[in-house]
Amino acid sequence: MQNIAKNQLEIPLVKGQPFDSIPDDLFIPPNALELVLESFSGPMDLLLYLIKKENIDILELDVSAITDQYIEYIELMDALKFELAAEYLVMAATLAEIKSRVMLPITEEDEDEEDPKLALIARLQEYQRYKTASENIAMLPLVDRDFFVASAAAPKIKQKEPSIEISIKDIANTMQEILERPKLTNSHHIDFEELSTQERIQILLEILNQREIISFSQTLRKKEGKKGVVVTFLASLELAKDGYVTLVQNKSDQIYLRSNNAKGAL
Amino acid sequence: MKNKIINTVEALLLGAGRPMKLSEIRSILEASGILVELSDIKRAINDLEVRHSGSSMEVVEVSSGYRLKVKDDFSESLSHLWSEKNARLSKALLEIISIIAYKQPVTRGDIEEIRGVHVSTNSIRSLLEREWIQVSGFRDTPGRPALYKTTKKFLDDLNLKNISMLPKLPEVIQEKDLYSEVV
Amino acid sequence: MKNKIINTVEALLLGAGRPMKLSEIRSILEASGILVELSDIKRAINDLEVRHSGSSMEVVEVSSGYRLKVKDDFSESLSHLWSEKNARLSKALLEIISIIAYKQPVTRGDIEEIRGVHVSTNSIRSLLEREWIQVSGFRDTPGRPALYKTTKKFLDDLNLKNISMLPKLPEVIQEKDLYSEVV
Repeated sequence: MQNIAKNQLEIPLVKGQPFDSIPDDLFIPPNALELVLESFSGPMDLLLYLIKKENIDILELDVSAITDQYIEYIELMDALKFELAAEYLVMAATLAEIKSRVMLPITEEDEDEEDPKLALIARLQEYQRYKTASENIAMLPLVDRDFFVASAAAPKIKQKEPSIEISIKDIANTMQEILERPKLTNSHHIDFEELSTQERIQILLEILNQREIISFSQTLRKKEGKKGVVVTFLASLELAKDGYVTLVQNKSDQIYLRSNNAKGAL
Repeated sequence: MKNKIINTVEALLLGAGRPMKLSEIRSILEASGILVELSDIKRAINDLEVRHSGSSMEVVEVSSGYRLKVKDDFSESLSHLWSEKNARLSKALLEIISIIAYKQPVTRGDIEEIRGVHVSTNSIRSLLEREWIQVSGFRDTPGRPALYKTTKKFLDDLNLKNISMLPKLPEVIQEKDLYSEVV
Repeated sequence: MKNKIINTVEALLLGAGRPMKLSEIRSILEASGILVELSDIKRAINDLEVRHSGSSMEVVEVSSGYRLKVKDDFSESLSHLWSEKNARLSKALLEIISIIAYKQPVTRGDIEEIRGVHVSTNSIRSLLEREWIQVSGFRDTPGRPALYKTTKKFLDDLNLKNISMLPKLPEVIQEKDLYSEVV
């Protein structure tokens, strides 16, 4: 099994390559791509965009197709070093879970549970309402952009000159405070120099060669922090996509990686 | 006398540079020794409208009262003056303020649930800074999260008189997707 | 056409919140597609004086240009407007004036970048109005944004002889200075 995996990895996989080419289904001109990716306000927005692009109704959501496209996009965002909020990965996990369910036979136990696909559709619909509303609000005239307030200088007021309390200390302390403020607007760019998805795929395969199933969190290395989570997650999705593993999520929210090849190979 | 009232109201609106309520104008006039009814002030405002029909300004009523604004015909010239990416609102910020506007009062968690993404402290700070939102209380759940609602200033800045003048929140769409184009 | 020039000049003076030079007015008119001579603008200003002879405002010429101001007759009424206002500076205004004091000359965009939040036109107007800041020039970038610096009056109000007497900011913080970071 290891050999198969290694051979597979040595073949220049499209997914394994850094994204120097645009996936076929992207109709956006390359120079506009960054702009488009940057314009998503979150995973829901990205998902709605993909659905719209397919020209399908939310209610007819084809999770399998959308999941693949969604993952391509987040890999692309990742490759272009966009700030990739953790929520994008959570959504990928949700999609992967729904996709896996579609393929499984429905048991009685499952029927009692809330259908995650319907839940996702409901969330998308709800989000779309506010998204549309926000676009409508954006069209309203806005002060200092579309209209301006009229004012005139006040005459000198002799006896009642408003005394304003201000001191050098105020100015100095305020400036210091501003400079010490964490720069919240700065996005955290995830740097993948030390952590490659390719490498992580291999590590995961090695782990799964030892054991059939492992929880996602057990595959993480603490010192790698958030970056590690992202890389490992992308690697897991990669493996799931190529059919090496199945991603399983039970009620505890924990994601498990289960090897597909273990039994066959042994 | 009548002209004095009109001019004083005009002077107050020009000097304040913000909307003023009829009652506020009346109490200032009173303090200056001019005793009038609210209806007199309303009439003075109507007279101001007539006075400025040919000028570059107009009186408008918004959420916090009456104010003088430059007529829209001159917005283009003024935008050259206040150049720089004026008051540009990000998509995220617009979504956040919309959720607050239509669902108020809401916590940050409520907004995150709808948008499916973290709401940054900076977004909230930015809206508080614009005085578009304010804390209206705290929800009685663990952590006692702050509840946000929109302010009169939010409506003023969109030149609206009240919240019901915002475009209607769309219903859940069952038919063909109306999701509008990205970018 | 003539009325359009008068109204556009009036609109600019109403929206600027600061004195404007004839040449600046001309370049903004030009950007809006109105080609005029300086003398036409001077004539428009004279016409504005006539227009407002019976109103509450007047055009005055100060060292840095022309501005619209409320006539002195209304100073008493306006004083009631201020006395109602808090004599303390808002936190936002204090932050903006501090940044201008330390980083001058700066554009509004610079201030927004340092603060991480929107800086309202009103805040800038209010500092201009108070004569704590003035326009010192225009940055040679698209839109030619105005550069602001503090005034002599600001120093007087702070009891400072010159701006270099502001306390030094600690070195470490200077290094973290957001200016050095190119986003």
